[in-house]
Amino acid sequence: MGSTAEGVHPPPLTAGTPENLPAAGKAVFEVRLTNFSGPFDLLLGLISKRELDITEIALAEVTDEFISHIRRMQAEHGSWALDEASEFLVVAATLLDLKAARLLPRGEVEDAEDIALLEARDLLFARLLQYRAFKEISRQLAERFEVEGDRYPRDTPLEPAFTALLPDLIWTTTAEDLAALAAAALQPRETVPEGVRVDHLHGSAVSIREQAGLLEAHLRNAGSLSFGELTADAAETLVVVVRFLALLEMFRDGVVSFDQDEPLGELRIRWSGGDEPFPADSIGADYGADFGAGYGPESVGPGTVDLTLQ
Amino acid sequence: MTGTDLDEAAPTGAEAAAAEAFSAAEQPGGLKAALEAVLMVVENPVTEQELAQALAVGVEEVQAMLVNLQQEYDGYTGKGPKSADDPQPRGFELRNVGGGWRIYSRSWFAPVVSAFVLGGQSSRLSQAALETLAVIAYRQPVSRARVSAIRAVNVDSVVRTLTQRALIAAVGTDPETGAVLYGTTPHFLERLGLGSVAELPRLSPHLPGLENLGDYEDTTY
Amino acid sequence: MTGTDLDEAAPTGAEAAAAEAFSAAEQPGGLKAALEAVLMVVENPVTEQELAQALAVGVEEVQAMLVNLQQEYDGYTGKGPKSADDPQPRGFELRNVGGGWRIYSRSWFAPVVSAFVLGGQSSRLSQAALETLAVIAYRQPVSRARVSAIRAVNVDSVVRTLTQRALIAAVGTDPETGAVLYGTTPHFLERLGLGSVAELPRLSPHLPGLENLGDYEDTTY
Repeated sequence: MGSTAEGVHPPPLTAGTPENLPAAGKAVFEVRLTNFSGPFDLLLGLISKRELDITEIALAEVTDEFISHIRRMQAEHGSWALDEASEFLVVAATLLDLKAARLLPRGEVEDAEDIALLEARDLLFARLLQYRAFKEISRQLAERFEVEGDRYPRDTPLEPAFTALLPDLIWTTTAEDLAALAAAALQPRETVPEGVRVDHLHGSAVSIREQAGLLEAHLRNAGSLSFGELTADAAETLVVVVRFLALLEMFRDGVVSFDQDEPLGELRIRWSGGDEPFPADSIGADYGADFGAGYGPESVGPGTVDLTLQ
Repeated sequence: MTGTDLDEAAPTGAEAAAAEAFSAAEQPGGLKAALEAVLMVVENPVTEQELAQALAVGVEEVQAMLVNLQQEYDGYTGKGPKSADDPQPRGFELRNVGGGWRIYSRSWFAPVVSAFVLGGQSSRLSQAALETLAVIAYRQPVSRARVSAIRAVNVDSVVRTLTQRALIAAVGTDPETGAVLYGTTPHFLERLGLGSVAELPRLSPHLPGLENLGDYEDTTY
Repeated sequence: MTGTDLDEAAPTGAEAAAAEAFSAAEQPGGLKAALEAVLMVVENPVTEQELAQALAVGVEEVQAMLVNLQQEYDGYTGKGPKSADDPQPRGFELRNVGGGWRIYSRSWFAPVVSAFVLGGQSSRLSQAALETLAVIAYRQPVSRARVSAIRAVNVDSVVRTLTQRALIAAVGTDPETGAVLYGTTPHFLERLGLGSVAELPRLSPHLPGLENLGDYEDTTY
């Protein structure tokens, strides 16, 4: 996938599009899987193969197939680049949630997890539709390229008579200058970073476990602190948010208690967990270990935000 | 310098010389032919302003002549409806694409012409490259990360390919993140036969049900 | 592909298609326009034989059409002596230079054309041009695509400028890809005051200098 699909096997536009893949002949389909450039491409391919419209139902229906395909791809390609795999996994996880939600009896949307699932579904849906729009447009571009490619611009070398008229070059470059320029140009450029890319995030990732540990230490020291005091050293809003979430977790586990004398009054947090160290690791079971900042479309990047959180 | 009283005014360059002593309008064929002569040597689509400057006439005049030439090449005389007596279209056409005017061979002669053009048109773009190009075209200026997010795959190598082909170029940096922002080039428009980005096919018909996703669509297409 | 019985014979390329199923004579403008199309966009003059082959007609016919076009461009109809009703000469002319034909801008408009050409020229090389020149100097012989890959930008126009300035020249073609390979010229060495390319300062040893720049293979197109 990724650069392999783009570089070594440039899929011809017509043959490689999922819509044109033969529905029969599974072996052919599997071989061509390498032509899919990303999870959305694969998902659209699966949906169109089953002649379904893109709906919630369609997404739930193709879940198993999607997952078995990424398993197979993984087997065929050995280890993946992490950021590519993670995108597939994020999509797979959302699809699984979707499917699970459909299997369960319909009920009121009550808890945060339900809402999170709805949001994740909508987000996946929106992203998929957006991707499909660009895919369709790219097909139109390809056609235009094709048609316009039949026109050749006049691009003839300048007649010698005119070349001779060019003003004399002002030349101040030395051989050393040139060597320096060559050295700079030939310097290997930054290669594609290995692992998960987070450069599309506006802020840094903040670990809820780490923050819980910090809070624990502060509270054990001071006994009781206001939320303002607990977040006084927070360099960014995200840290404040994460510390707040960490406090909620710690409250649930009964290691802190809150005192608030009047509505909207100052919130004071007291350590009530005794001497046993708080098992901050347990938080990861519910939350991802890290929070990515930003919830705009930009943050929906390759595998950085746990969708169930949103 | 055809012997005038300007001898002591040393010409500062060829331009001055041309402007002072040469009148294109007085040559056989006149200004229109002069315009054609200039169009013969352009390497990229050339703007009406550049042409007007070279001919030392107004932009409106150049515009009128360009349209006139265009029709002439298309075999249309402008004298009433098209008739059998009209001249045949020429083997080339004058087009206003990619921000300027340039002469192209007629598309229907591509099978003959392609044999003579070195390397011909560059090879086809991969699906990945086309998709990336589409996202950049409609979302420009846009960072690689943003394109990656929309396509859900890493686009670094595709962006490199598109840059090398001069279809996109770095057009700035994001003031917040410092990320390089990409946009399409005039060459991109020329290759698609478009005058400007505004002429791209509309994206909205392809986005059913997404009209209200305000936080999702930060640009209106 | 104008509907023949060749549907199942998949064309292997534009040339094959042209030879098999394409008839230029049936297109608007006919053979003469096809001839114009080629002459208008060829980079180098083409011979009558090449033209005859591409159009699948005899050399005599091509010769006749060439003379006809030449006169047409010159504003001469061939119907008796020149009269005031004759069309005006065009701004371009068809010339037979050294056995080959190509369309050039008309000579009497040279002052306008050179004003236009010089208008866009600087007497200094741009930074982009210098960088490209440096890469070519140290990587020669090298293709444009390769230089593009190294510099991560399109270098077509810069290569053209450097060629016009006689600092680089085409020195051969890649046996595998057929791409034109560029190298520096004696004029370049003269400018730098060097006797040979070997006298260029060495790049620091840790650089992936001249030997193994495997990363920059320009294969992914």
